[in-house]
Formats: sequence, structure tokens, C-alpha cells
Amino acid sequence: MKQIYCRPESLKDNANSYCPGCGHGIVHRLIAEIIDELGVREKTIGIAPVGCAVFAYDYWNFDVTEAPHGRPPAVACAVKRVLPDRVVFTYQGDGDLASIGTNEIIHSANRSDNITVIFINNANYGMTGGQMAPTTLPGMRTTTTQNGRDVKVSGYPVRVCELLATLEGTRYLERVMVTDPANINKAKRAIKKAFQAQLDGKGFSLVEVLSPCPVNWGKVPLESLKFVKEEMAKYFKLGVIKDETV
Amino acid sequence: MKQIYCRPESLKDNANSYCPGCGHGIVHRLIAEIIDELGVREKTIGIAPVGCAVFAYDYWNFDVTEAPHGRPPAVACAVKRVLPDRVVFTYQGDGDLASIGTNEIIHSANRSDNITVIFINNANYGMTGGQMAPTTLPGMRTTTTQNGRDVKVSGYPVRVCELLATLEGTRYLERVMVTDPANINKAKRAIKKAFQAQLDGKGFSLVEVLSPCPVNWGKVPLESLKFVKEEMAKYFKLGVIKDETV
Amino acid sequence: MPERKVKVNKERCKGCMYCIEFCPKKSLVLAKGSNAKGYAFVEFTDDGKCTSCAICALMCPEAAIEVQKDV
Amino acid sequence: MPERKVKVNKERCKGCMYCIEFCPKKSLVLAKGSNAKGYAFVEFTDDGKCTSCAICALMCPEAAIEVQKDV
Amino acid sequence: MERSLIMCGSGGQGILLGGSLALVAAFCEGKKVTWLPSYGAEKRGGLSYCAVVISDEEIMSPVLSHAECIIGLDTIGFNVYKGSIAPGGAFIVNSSLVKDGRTLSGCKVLELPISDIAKDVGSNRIVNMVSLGIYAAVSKAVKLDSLKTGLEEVMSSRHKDMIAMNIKALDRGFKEGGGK
Amino acid sequence: MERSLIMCGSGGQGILLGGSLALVAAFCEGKKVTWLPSYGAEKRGGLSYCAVVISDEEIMSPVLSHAECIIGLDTIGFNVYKGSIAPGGAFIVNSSLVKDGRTLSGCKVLELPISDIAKDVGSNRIVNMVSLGIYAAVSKAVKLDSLKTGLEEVMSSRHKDMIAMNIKALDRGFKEGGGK
Amino acid sequence: MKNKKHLMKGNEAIAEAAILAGCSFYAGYPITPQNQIPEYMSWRMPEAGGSFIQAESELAAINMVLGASVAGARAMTSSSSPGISLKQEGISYMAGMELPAFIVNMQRGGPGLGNIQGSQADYFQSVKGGGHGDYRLLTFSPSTVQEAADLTAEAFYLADKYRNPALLLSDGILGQMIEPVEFSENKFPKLPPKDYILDGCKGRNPRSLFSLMMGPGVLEKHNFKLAAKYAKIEAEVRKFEEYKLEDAEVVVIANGIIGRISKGAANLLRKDGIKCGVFRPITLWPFPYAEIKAAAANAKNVLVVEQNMGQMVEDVRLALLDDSKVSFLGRPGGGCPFPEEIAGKVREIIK
Amino acid sequence: MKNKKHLMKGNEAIAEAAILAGCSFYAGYPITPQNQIPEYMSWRMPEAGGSFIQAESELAAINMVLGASVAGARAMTSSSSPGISLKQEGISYMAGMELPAFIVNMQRGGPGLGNIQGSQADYFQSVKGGGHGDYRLLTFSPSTVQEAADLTAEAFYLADKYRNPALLLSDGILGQMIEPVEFSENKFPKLPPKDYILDGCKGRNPRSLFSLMMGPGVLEKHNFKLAAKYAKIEAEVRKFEEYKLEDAEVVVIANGIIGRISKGAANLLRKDGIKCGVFRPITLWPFPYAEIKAAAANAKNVLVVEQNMGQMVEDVRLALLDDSKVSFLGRPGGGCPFPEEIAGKVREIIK
Ligand SMILES: Cc1ncc(C[n+]2csc(CCOP(=O)(O)OP(=O)(O)O)c2C)c(N)n1
Ligand SMILES: Cc1ncc(C[n+]2csc(CCOP(=O)(O)OP(=O)(O)O)c2C)c(N)n1
Ligand code: SF4
Ligand code: SF4
Ligand code: SF4
Ligand code: SF4
Ligand code: SF4
Ligand code: SF4
Ligand SMILES: [Mg+2]
Ligand SMILES: [Mg+2]
Repeated sequence: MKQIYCRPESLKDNANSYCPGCGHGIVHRLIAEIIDELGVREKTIGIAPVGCAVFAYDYWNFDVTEAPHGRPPAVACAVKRVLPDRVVFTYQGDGDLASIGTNEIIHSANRSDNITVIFINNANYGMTGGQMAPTTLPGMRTTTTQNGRDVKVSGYPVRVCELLATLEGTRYLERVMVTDPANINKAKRAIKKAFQAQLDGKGFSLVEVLSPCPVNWGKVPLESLKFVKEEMAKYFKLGVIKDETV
Repeated sequence: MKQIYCRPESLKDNANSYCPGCGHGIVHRLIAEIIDELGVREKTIGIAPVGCAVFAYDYWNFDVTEAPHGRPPAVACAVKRVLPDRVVFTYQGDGDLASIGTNEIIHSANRSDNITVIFINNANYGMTGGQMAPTTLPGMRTTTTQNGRDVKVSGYPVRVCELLATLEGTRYLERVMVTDPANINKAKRAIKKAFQAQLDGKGFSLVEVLSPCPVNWGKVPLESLKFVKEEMAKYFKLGVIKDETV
Repeated sequence: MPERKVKVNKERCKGCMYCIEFCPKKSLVLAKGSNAKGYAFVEFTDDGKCTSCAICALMCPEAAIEVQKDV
Repeated sequence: MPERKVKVNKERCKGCMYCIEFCPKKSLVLAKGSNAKGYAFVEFTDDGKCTSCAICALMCPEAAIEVQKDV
Repeated sequence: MERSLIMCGSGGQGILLGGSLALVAAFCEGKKVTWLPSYGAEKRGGLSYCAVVISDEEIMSPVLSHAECIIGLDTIGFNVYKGSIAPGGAFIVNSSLVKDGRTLSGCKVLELPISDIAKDVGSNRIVNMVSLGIYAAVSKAVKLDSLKTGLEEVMSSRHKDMIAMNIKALDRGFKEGGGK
Repeated sequence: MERSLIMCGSGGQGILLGGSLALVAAFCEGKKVTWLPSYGAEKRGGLSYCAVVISDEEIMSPVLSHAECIIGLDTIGFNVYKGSIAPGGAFIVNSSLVKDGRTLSGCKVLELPISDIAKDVGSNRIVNMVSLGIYAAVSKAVKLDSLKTGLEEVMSSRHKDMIAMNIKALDRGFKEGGGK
Repeated sequence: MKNKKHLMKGNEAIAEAAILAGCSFYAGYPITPQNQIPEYMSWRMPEAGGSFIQAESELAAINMVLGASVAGARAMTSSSSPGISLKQEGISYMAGMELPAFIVNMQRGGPGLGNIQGSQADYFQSVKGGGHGDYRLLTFSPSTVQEAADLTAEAFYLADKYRNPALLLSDGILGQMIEPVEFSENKFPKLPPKDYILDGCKGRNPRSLFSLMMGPGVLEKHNFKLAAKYAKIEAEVRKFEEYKLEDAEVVVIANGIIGRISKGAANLLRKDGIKCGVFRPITLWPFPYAEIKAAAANAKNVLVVEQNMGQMVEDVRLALLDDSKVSFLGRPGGGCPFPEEIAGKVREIIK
Repeated sequence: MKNKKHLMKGNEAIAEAAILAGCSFYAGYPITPQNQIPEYMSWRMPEAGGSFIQAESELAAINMVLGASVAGARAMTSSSSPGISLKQEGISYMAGMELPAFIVNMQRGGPGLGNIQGSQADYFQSVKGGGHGDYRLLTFSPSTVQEAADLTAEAFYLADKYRNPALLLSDGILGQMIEPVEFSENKFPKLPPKDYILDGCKGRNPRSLFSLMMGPGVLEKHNFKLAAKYAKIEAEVRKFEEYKLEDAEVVVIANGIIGRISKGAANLLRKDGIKCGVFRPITLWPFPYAEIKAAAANAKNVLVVEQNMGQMVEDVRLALLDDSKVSFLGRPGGGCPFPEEIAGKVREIIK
């Protein structure tokens, strides 16, 4: 019997604390697979966000630090400047990256910090119980938009990749979703490319992952995949937004 | 004798504290003229930045509040929501708006707060003695980039209008410069349009003004105008970046 | 008993059904009962149709699935 | 003495020369000496060429210039 | 007199709702009441808990070191709180899931197959109501009727259809607990 | 012995540079020294000031309520600091700009047309150097030679060409101040 | 909502009390354990005709509150410990600009991300000034949901009266617990119209609001003025509860939920004949120094209980200037003592 | 640079001392009166082979320092009062994560934007904890440029030794003034290699650094561990200067530049036969309580002088527990007393 798939080495043998069907689990696994494939586990330093993925250091089998909410890019920038030959990445939710941490992500991108950013867009604040995020869709109900997000009051869903694309420092930006085998494979290719860009010294790369949050959306997991595919991907266009890695 | 030009009513009869040839003085005057022309002096509330214009409340003859460094958009957003029929604007430098206050300006724009933002881009931190700003040109010397800004270390000059243009909430964005009569007239038209957009309830408008800072640039005033025209305007393209007021 | 092609870690599984939904051979089913954490969990049917395509593993948020192939 | 078309507030002027540079009629000059704050300041020559175009006022960062026109 | 109740189990067993129903019921009876949940970082799975205090006088501590009555709805809750029963208190154990009820000592132990009873009444999701019925019977801290009145307040209107089943569950629990 | 100097005037008169030259000179002579500027929010115009203390012993206060010697280079500075001269101290007044020197009392007053002298030496921009020459002559707190040595340290290399003129200014000031 | 008992979470009761106190502007950013405040406000505030904004960050939130206060609104924000740390600059500005505002800190365990249990470890930050400069916050520590609601109303009133930010310093326990609460009629005297706010200079001279004071001596004068105001507040505002102190030989001093639990401990001890009483400061600034001194005068022992490593105990020591009497029981990092634990500590110290 | 006297501004001397202490990472954001630190670092740090970043904000700066410390670098940031307020969350995190770092606060007048004169109004923020949770910062207050440089070196050493952030709490006066300074050889014992940093898990198990501790009792345990560390630091680190205290009947207690000026006042008074001495705390945390008690034991009067409305005076009162002895002279908002003013106050209180 040949082993076709087994738990990647870069994933600790711990159960995660995510809800059933949560996209974080899928993306964690993809990152672990990629770190293994690139052979950089022993020189990788991950920066965990404050959000549902705050415990990421319990799941990944390489060095991981916590950062205050929204500040992973600042932390990563410094880690990378102190240790330029290590692989440094941040893993951030949409509250973390696109709300409280907007300043840090923009200036990290603008400096073209040679880091990789994995951005989990699940259209709400998972950890704190499902409040509106900057990426919450118009009309979408959350605990702070109980009648649905009203763009007149709360503004528009922020398209992070498009925003960052205007900055000279961004070298690779792609939006993917983890809704089905084909898209998960695409997501993996994108994330791998983003890490490769760092290894090649290209500068700032970011992959935005549209990701289900079944519990806060009040949907069973399979429905939540459908929501990502049919609703989120309509607003947040998939694909490469910018590629200057060549 | 007919009065062709006299000090606008919206300007107090105080001397300002700016250096000779400073662009702040010109823009202050333009704003005062526009407020007069629109007849809204008695319902205007200005938000001063922390920067050389911190004393703006000593110069403008209408209500003006201070705001912590970088936070004028948050302050303005609240003032406008509390008093929706007043004219509310922020006046911010490039350190204030594009560095420490990046988060606040982006989310104010994204909410499409119905305010007007006057953004003075003088490519450095005037008040604190000429440090690098996000808008400092590549190779430009400042007190923290004494060999000229190295984009590899410090990142790229941020094009604020282009960055904000990607947000759905922005309704009017124009970049002007105050270097000569024709351009000052253009600047005035742009600023007036930005205020008019607010009066018409259009949402967030911003005018970026390329503005001389002769002292920190180590140039006599006339040379500094030339620098704006020949160097800054090359990197920061003039004109309407976005107009959804119609 | 021969080794199974697909092993599902019963205690890790949270019953999200992603693997079941996307298995091209419908070789996975929801077991009766629940695991120690109270989740419904998935079982490999081992009905011989499985091609070891590992799509189930690709979908699994818990990395609860291992796949092998006869060679 | 007839009223001057262009009045420069000597104590406000900081001698930036913007008005001088852009006056189409070259009707403004730098005065000798300096004002109370130590700045060189500008004077209107009143040589009759001034068209009251107010370009000087438009350029002035100090709002130090008033312009009138014969009517 | 101060009466204290701990309800514990796992997320999804309706612990918090159950506890707050006891609260509302006692409140309707004119009692002073407090209700305190534990609030974890994890949304699903893991321990769920709430503490309810019912009293005629000012309640000093909404946090409880020991409760006069504990309802343990599954092993997770049971294991964490088995030491928290006050001497002479009553421990209501869901014997459908908890097998160690008899290891308890120094208190009254009521082992009842609450999950099975609930399924029998109509749904696994009303274990909380069954257990509250038992609680009313055993503790007499709240009246069965008050629980029923409280139900209307606690259940949001869109769940009206479920109220009937919940009332059945309360009644059944009350009976199983020996209430009359 | 502790010697104290206040130099005051307006931005652009080279007050800070002048004060730091006195500092460097005294330092070269092996003295303990402190130099403290005022640092305003406005870049141009307005008061400029620095306080220099020179001592053989530990200096306790870099801030001065009164100075043994004050150099007042213009009216702005003079007016703010005219009350800060220590009894019996020496006030060096730039009479080219300051007309009220004689209103001072209780101290030695040296009214000298420092701006005119500076222009005569070569530039309005060396009033600071002229005044330092006077200071050396009047106070004997620093030697003229030390000021000259210090000049090389203080002036950045690209101003080397100006050093000659500055030395002339020091010499001239020293002479005007009665030094030999 | 008024004059009827409701069962509500502490967080919700605070939000409702704010609305009833005339709060018309709320800006906040989610953080456990206070999320019910923004969640409640998100629908209730528009219903009441005011503005709710989920801000992009705590920094934005506090500066929105600053802006709303500039414009004359009764304005409020809420957060929990890390979020409150982020607001320190804005709080210092508001104190300097003499702007009223209502701030809620539902403390959680720290330092850093800590945990989400109740805590009292932000005492120093609140009463000594976590921001820069000499300033003070009116600081209230409730022990019941009812008191939280009442103090909310009072805090709005006093903030306006003294033109100073007010802080409700509570914790995760009170925020999450449900208790009956009744919202009473506003019983505070009418305040004069705000003559400093910016609402357009129609019919008056333009105004400005600022804390920058560069002229020589101007900022010092402003600080002395603020200090005089703080002295006035100290003289006029001091709230506390005295529980069974008349004959107390041991005085437990504790605030908030711990003060309440301590009363339970006192009752346990009295059952055993130990004369224990409780002094519960309700305003933490102004701190009731004199009253504590008086309350402890006849006691042999004083026990300070806090959910931290010892912060308020310093103020108690300053009140008493007699360390021989003072003992301390601290449960940091979200730990919470039961009445039995406090009683046990009392038994230990009176031995 | 070493073993030679240089004339330098306090700010520059601190920057150079940091470099010589092995600081290899600086991130900061401009603010008066400390701009010479980032300006100096901007060219000197790359020259020394380290990284200088002008951060986009104080928040970014403190979190960059956090990151650099995670990666094992000796890391530093500097700011002045409003900027330090913004760093409070990050500081609390670093204390919680037990990360060393060196932070400089060149205090200015507050609250709010205040002014840019020297001030000591951030004392409470520094020593009681401006951020949330129970934590402490090693806090040093220099009075000369030389001492600022020396304490910088020591702060880096102690921060690493105890895995705790250290703060140099100085002010605009010391930052802007020029004095001779000599940079001596590093005289501190060698520290063991950092076995907690994240630099890739080659040859070891993966590590993580965090302050979130959700399990029951885990955070409380962590707090007790921190408290034990703080107690150790309190026992091992306490710096102060005693000036003419042997026969002093009046003891002036003041820190930093005010402590130095007070020595001048003591000399003035001694000329008139008034036996005045000065106790100058150099570490503000740990605060030299016992030493102050001893120093004041034989004095009739104690005068605390601060550039604020009275902050350190509380710690002095806690040290002495005898208010009858203690007087206070405060100059808030950037005001600075001259020796004569302090001497005058002493004359007044001994009357
Ligand atoms: C300074 C600060 N503010 C707020 C919080 C509370 N908080 C924790 S996680 C979170 C948002 C989580 O949302 P997101 O970043 O989208 O991550 P998700 O949980 O959805 O993956 C917030 C607001 C905090 N811990 N710190
Ligand atoms: C929180 C905070 N950080 C830093 C400062 C110091 N500071 C004052 S103005 C300024 C920048 C000014 O630059 P800019 O915004 O470009 O305005 P300009 O003076 O050039 O018009 C800075 C950093 C401050 N006052 N507050
Ligand atoms: S709340 Fe949402 S994001 Fe968080 S673990 Fe659950 S499903 Fe995932
Ligand atoms: S420093 Fe620059 S921006 Fe500031 S007043 Fe002077 S010229 Fe204007
Ligand atoms: S390997 Fe492929 S065929 Fe086999 S169970 Fe998994 S998804 Fe189905
Ligand atoms: S995908 Fe994984 S967690 Fe989901 S049902 Fe299948 S095995 Fe279980
Ligand atoms: S009005 Fe026109 S012509 Fe006359 S002085 Fe001014 S610029 Fe010159
Ligand atoms: S433009 Fe104004 S300030 Fe400049 S020189 Fe002319 S009058 Fe003077
Ligand atoms: Mg999210
Ligand atoms: Mg600028």
C-alpha cells in the first residue's frame, strides 16, 4: 500500500478547536502541506492573529508567535528584518487584517516586506461571535447588523486585494476559495506561489481565501460552502489580482 | 474703487505661524474663500490635524476642533452623524492621513462618510522637523532618510487618491497643486466641488493638494514651487481620480 | 483484515460531510452514533469503489483522513 | 493721495516672493529693510501698470494682499 | 433562603437556556435571582455551564463554589463539577450519558436517563427541559407552573411551535423526579 | 566655580550654534558643561534661546532662573530675558537692534552694535560669533583660543570656507569687548 | 422600559441605561466579554434615534466618541482590557479638552491577550491614569446589574456636569450575568446648556476645542485648572457601601463583584460569631480615603480583596497609613474567589 | 565611540548607547522632543549592521519591537507621551509574553497634545501600568546625559536578564540638552543564550510565544509566576542616589532632571546653613521604598518635587506611612522649577 495522503509533518497531532466545516481547518492543512513540500518547516516562523485562529501555534508544527489583534504584519516585518533568511508569514482574519489592522497591512505591503500573508475572509468576526466585518456582504445579517448590513450606515465590503493592488510594493495578490476540490487545489497553488515569491525575494505577497464560517452564518457546513461560492465569490472576484513575481 | 480681493471672512485676522512660502497658508485661504462663497461659515465645523496646521483653529473664523494625530476622519465621522446638516471637513497632512491615520481615512472613505477631506501632501513631516513621510519621493533626503529614501528599506511613496479610488465609498477624488495661479484656481475649483459634494449628500470626497514645504526641503519658496511642479507632480499625477458626484 | 485504503480518524471527525459530499465514488458514509466529543462521524465503506483519489482528504478541515493505494 | 489698488499688509508679509514672481505686470517689489518679525516684505510700486488682476492675492500664503479696481 | 443550581454539560445541550428558564421562573415568583454563564473562546463543543441563585434576600455571590443542586447532563460537565455539590445537596445525573453517578457521596443522587426520556418525549434537544422538570420536583426551588410561564418569556416567538413539546418535557421531568 | 550664559534672540541669528560653541570651547578646556535650547513648535521666527553652564564641579541645573551673563541679540530675546540677569552680572546688548539696554539696572551693561559690527566684519549672519568674542573678553569664562578650536568641531565640514570669517568675527568681538 | 423589572445581562442593562440617560452616540469595536453592548446598541440606538457605529478599531471608536462629544452629544464607547489600553491616548485628549464621555471597561484577565474571565487588573490604569499627563477619570465600580444601570445614568450626568470622561470599570462576570434591573426616571438636576460645543458658529463667535497649549505657562495654568476641578469632584463625589461595619472587628475592603462576594463572606463569618463587615468603594476615583480611614478606625484587621495582584490595596494603605492592619488576598488572571475563600482568609488573619 | 568624551544631546547619547549595547533593531515614529533618536538611528543603525524602520505609527513601532524581540534581537523604540499612550497595549503584551525590549519615553506636557516641554506626568503610567493587567516595567529615570547612556546599557541587560520590557523614563529637557558623555565598555555579565526565541525549529521542537491562556487557572498561574519574577527584581534591582543625606534635616525626593536640580537647591540651602539633602530614585520601578524610609528616618521634613501634580509622592507616602512629614511641590504641564524655587519651598515648609 502506498501512502497517498497523510497528515503533513507541519501539522501537530492536535485536534483543532474550530467548528465543524470551518475553513480555517482546510487552510491550516494546506499551509502545512506547502511548508512540507517546500522543505522549510525548520526555518518557518508563523504569526498567528487574534481571531478564531489565535491558537494556530497549537496546530502548526513549526515556530509560531501570537501578535496583538491586527498587528501581525508589523510583527512579521520585524521578524523578517531580524532573520532575513527565514520564511515568515502572517495568517489573519478579516477583522484582524481589514479592520483594526488596516494600517499595518497597507504599510507592510507598501514597504514590500518580503513576507507572505494568508488572509482568511469569512465575512464576519468569528471568534467574538459573529459581528460585522469589513467584508460582510451588503444585507448580510450579523450580530451587529441584525437587519442586514446597510451600506449607507456601515459602508461597503472592502476588497482587500484590489485595495492593495494599487500599492507598488505588492508583488503577488490572488483571491481563492476553499469550497470544493478544484478550488482547494487552486488555493493551494496560490498559497504555494506566495511562499515561493518570498523564497525568491520578491517582496510582499498575499492570498485572500474566501472561507466558510458555518456557525456564525447559521448554516450547516455544506450550505456554507454554497454561500461562499454563490454569494461571496460574486462580490469578491476570484483570480490573480496582481502578479509581479516574474 | 471696487474691492476685487480682500481677506475672506472665514479667515480670522491673525497671522499664521507657517514658514514663508508654505502651501498651508494658500490652502487655508482657499478653504476660507470657498466657505464664504458657499455661505456656510456659520454651519461649518473643521477638524484640524496634528501637524503644522495644528493651530488651524487660530486661523479659520468658524468652529474648529483639534483631533489626535491621524484621527480626524473618526472625529469628523462622528461630528457629521451627530449634526448631519452641518458642513464637516478634515484638513490633514501626509503624516497624519497617510501614515498614522491610514486606517481611519480608509474606513471613513469606505463608509462614505459625507465629509470633505483636504489632504496636504508636502512629502514630509513638517511640524516635527522634516522626517520621511509616506509620500516622500524615492531618493529624497529627509532627516530620517539622510541618504535619500531607499524604497527597498522604506517602501514607496503612497498615492493616496489611487488607493482610495478602489473603495466604493469614495465619490470624488482629485489631486491638485498650489504652484501657480492657474493651478491654484484649479485647486480652488476642486476643493469647492468637494464641499459641494457634501452639501449634495454625495458622500466621501477628498482633494489631495501637492504643497511646498520650503524650510524642510531646504529650498527658497520659489524653488520649492518648482520642486512640486517638476518632481512631485511627476510621481503624483494631477487630475480627477474619481468623480461619482454626477 | 486487509488494510483499508481510507482511514478516518473517528475522534477527529466533526461530521461536516465535506468528504462525503465530494467523494466521487460515494465511498464514505455518516456512521450511527457520535464520537467522544459528541460529533457525528464518517466511516469509509470500503466497498471497493474507492480509487484512492484523496479528494476526501483534500476537503477535510480536520486532517482526519489518510489515504493509501494498492500498488 | 489716491487709494492704492493693491495693499500689502507689511507686517503679515513674509517675503516669499510668490506675488512678485507671478505678477504679470511686475508691479510688486521687495522693499528694503524688514518688518517687525524680521521678514523682508513686499511693496506695491503703483506704477500704473497694475490691472487689478489679483493674481498676487491668489498666490499669497499670508492673505496679506488686498486688491481694488478703479471703476 | 438561598437556593443554588448548577447546570452543566456540553455546548448544544441547551444548558444556558435551561438555566435562564429556572431564573425567569423564580423571578416570576418574586424571588431575587442571578444567572451566570461560563463563556468560553470556543463556539462549539466543550464545557457549557451556568450557575443560578434564587433567594428571598439580596444575593451576595453569583459565583458558586458549591451548589445545593447540580444537573449534570453529560460526562464533560459531570466530571468538572462532581466535586461542587454542597453536602446534603441533590445531584441530578443524566444516566443516559453519565455512568459514574454512583461514585458520588455525601449527597442525594438522582440518576435518570434524561436523554432517553427526552427522546421519548420527542427530541434529544429538550434534555434541558426534562432536567428542569426534575429539578422543580426535587428541589421545590421553583414551581412547575412558573417554569411553564417562564417558557413563553424565554423562547423567542419564532419557536412558539416548540413550546408545546417543551411543556411536555417539563411535565414528564417533573413526574420522573417524583413531583406531584 | 559655575559660570552661566544665556544667549537669546530670534530664529536665524545662530543662537543655538553660538551657545554650543561656548559649550565646546569650555569642554575643550576641561570644564563640565551643559547646553539647553528652547525648542518651539514653530520652525521660523519667534524666540530662540539657549542656556550654557560651565563649571569645574558637577552641574546641578542645566535650567537657569538667572544667568551671570546674558547675550541679547534682538528685542524679542531681550524683552523676554531682561529680568533674568543675576545681580552683578553682565548683559551684552546688541544695540543695533535693542534700544532699551539702558533700562537695565543692577548689572553691568555692555551695549555694542553687534549687528553692525558683524556686517562690518562681513555678514549679518555672524552676530553670534561677534557676541561670543565679546563674551570671552567680558566673562573670561572661556578663552578666545578655545572658541577658535571649538569652531572647527562645531562647523560642519562643508562650511569650512566660513570658518575664516567666523574667526575674524570672534577676534573682532573679543577686541570690542575689551579683551587683550 | 422604565419602572418595570427586567431580567437582563449586565452588558445589556448598561446599554439600555445609557440610552435612557440620553446617550445618542455609540461607537465600539467587538471584544469579549462586552460584545452584548455593541450588539444591543446596534439595533437599539437607531430605534432610539441615535447613531451606532461599529468602528474599525478601538482607536477610531474613542476618537468618534471624542468627535460626538465635540458636537454636543452624550456619547459612549465600551471595550475590554486590551481595547481600553488602545484608547488611552484618546482618553487623555478628552480629559485635556474637557470633553464628557462615557467609557465602559468590562475587564478581562491580562496582561496581553490574557483570557476572557472577569478581572480587576485595570484598576491602576483607570484611577492613576493609563494615558499620559495629569488627568483623572470619574471611575465607577458596580456590584450588581442594577447598580451598573444606575451608575451608568449617574456617570453620564457627572461627566457632563464636570466636563470630564467617566469610566464604568466592571468585569466579565457582571457583564455576562443576568439579574433583575429596573430603569428609573432620570432623577438628576437639569444641567445648563453646553456652551463649549461645536455646532457651527451661527449667532456666536467661532469656538475651538483643543489640548495643545504651547505658550509659556499656558499648559501649566490649564493643569492647575484641571486640578482644581478634580479637587472639587473629590469633595463632591464619593460613593461607597458600608455593610455591617458598626461593630466590625475585621473590615473587608473590595470593589465591584468582589465587594459583593465579600458581603457573602461576612455573612458566613458572622454565623460563626466573627464580626466582619465590608467596605465597598463604588467610586474608585474619587477614592473614599477618609471614609475608609473612619470605617477601619475601630477594626483590628483590614483585608483587601481584589481580582489582581494588589492595586487598590495601595490606595487603602494610603488611606490608613498603617500597614500593620492591612492584609491582602489577590486572585489575578481571571481567578475569582468564592465567599468561602475570603472567609477563610479572614479566619487566617485574625488568628 | 568608546572611552572618549563626546558632547551629545541626551537623545543622541541614548541612541548611541543603545547601539553599543548591542541593539540591532529600532522602530519608531517621529514625535517631539525625541526626534533625534530616530534621526540618529536612521543612519547609525544601518552603519552598525542593524535595522532601522520608521514605522507607520506608534502601534506598528511597538509591535515591530515585539516581533524583533520574538526573533531574538535586542530591540528598541522611543516616543513621547501621546505616542507612549498608544503603545500601552503592545507593552502589556510584551510583559505578558515575557519579551525583553527597551522603550524610551521622553515625556512632554500633557494631557492630550499638551506641549513639548519636559514633564514627569507619565510616572503613574510607567510604574503602575498604563496598559491592562498586572505587569511591571523596569523603569529608569536618568538625571544627566551620562546617566541616560549608562542606564540605557543597563536597561538592555536587565530586560534580557529578566525577560521583561524596560523603560527609560526621561523628558524633553534631558533629551534636548548637550553634555559630555563617555561610552564605557559593556561591563555586564554574559547572559545565557535565549532559549525561548523563534528562529525556526531546526534541531529542536517548535516553540511558540503567547499571552493568551484560556485553560482554567492557567492565566492565574502565569500571573503568580510573573509576580514572583517581579518580587525577585524588586529584591535585586534598586538604584538611587543619596546626596548629602548624612546630616539632613530636610530631605528632598525627586527623580530625573528634577532630582538633579534639587541637588542644586540643597547646595543653595546649605550655604544658608539649612541641612538639606536629596534622595534621587533612579529606578522608579522597583521603587526604593525601604531606602527612602531609612533616608527620611532622621529628617524632620520631606519635600517631594515633581514636574506633575503629584504622582511619585504617593509612592513616597507609601514608603513613609507618615504624612505629617511629607510636603509636595509640583509643576505640571511642562513647567520646570529652578533650584531657587525648590529652595524657597524648603524654607517655607521648615518654618
Ligand atoms: C485590541 C483587541 N480588540 C478586539 C479584540 C477582540 N477580538 C478577538 S478576535 C476578533 C475578531 C475576529 O475576527 P476575524 O479577524 O475576522 O477572525 P475570525 O475569527 O473570523 O477568523 C476581535 C474583535 C481583541 N482581542 N483585541
Ligand atoms: C500620536 C502622535 N504621534 C506623533 C506625534 C508627533 N507629530 C506631530 S505632527 C507630526 C507629523 C506632521 O506631518 P504631516 O502630517 O505631514 O503634517 P505637516 O506638518 O507636514 O503639515 C507628528 C509625527 C504626535 N503629536 N502624536
Ligand atoms: S466561528 Fe466561524 S471561523 Fe470561527 S471556528 Fe467557528 S466556523 Fe470557524
Ligand atoms: S515646516 Fe513646512 S509645512 Fe510646516 S510651516 Fe514650514 S514650510 Fe509649512
Ligand atoms: S479517496 Fe476518493 S474515492 Fe476514496 S473515499 Fe476518498 S474521495 Fe472517495
Ligand atoms: S471532512 Fe473530515 S471532519 Fe468532515 S465529515 Fe469528513 S472526515 Fe469528518
Ligand atoms: S493685481 Fe495683478 S497686476 Fe496688480 S499687482 Fe497684483 S498681480 Fe500684479
Ligand atoms: S505672496 Fe504674500 S507673503 Fe509672499 S511676498 Fe507676496 S505679500 Fe509677501
Ligand atoms: Mg473573520
Ligand atoms: Mg506633511
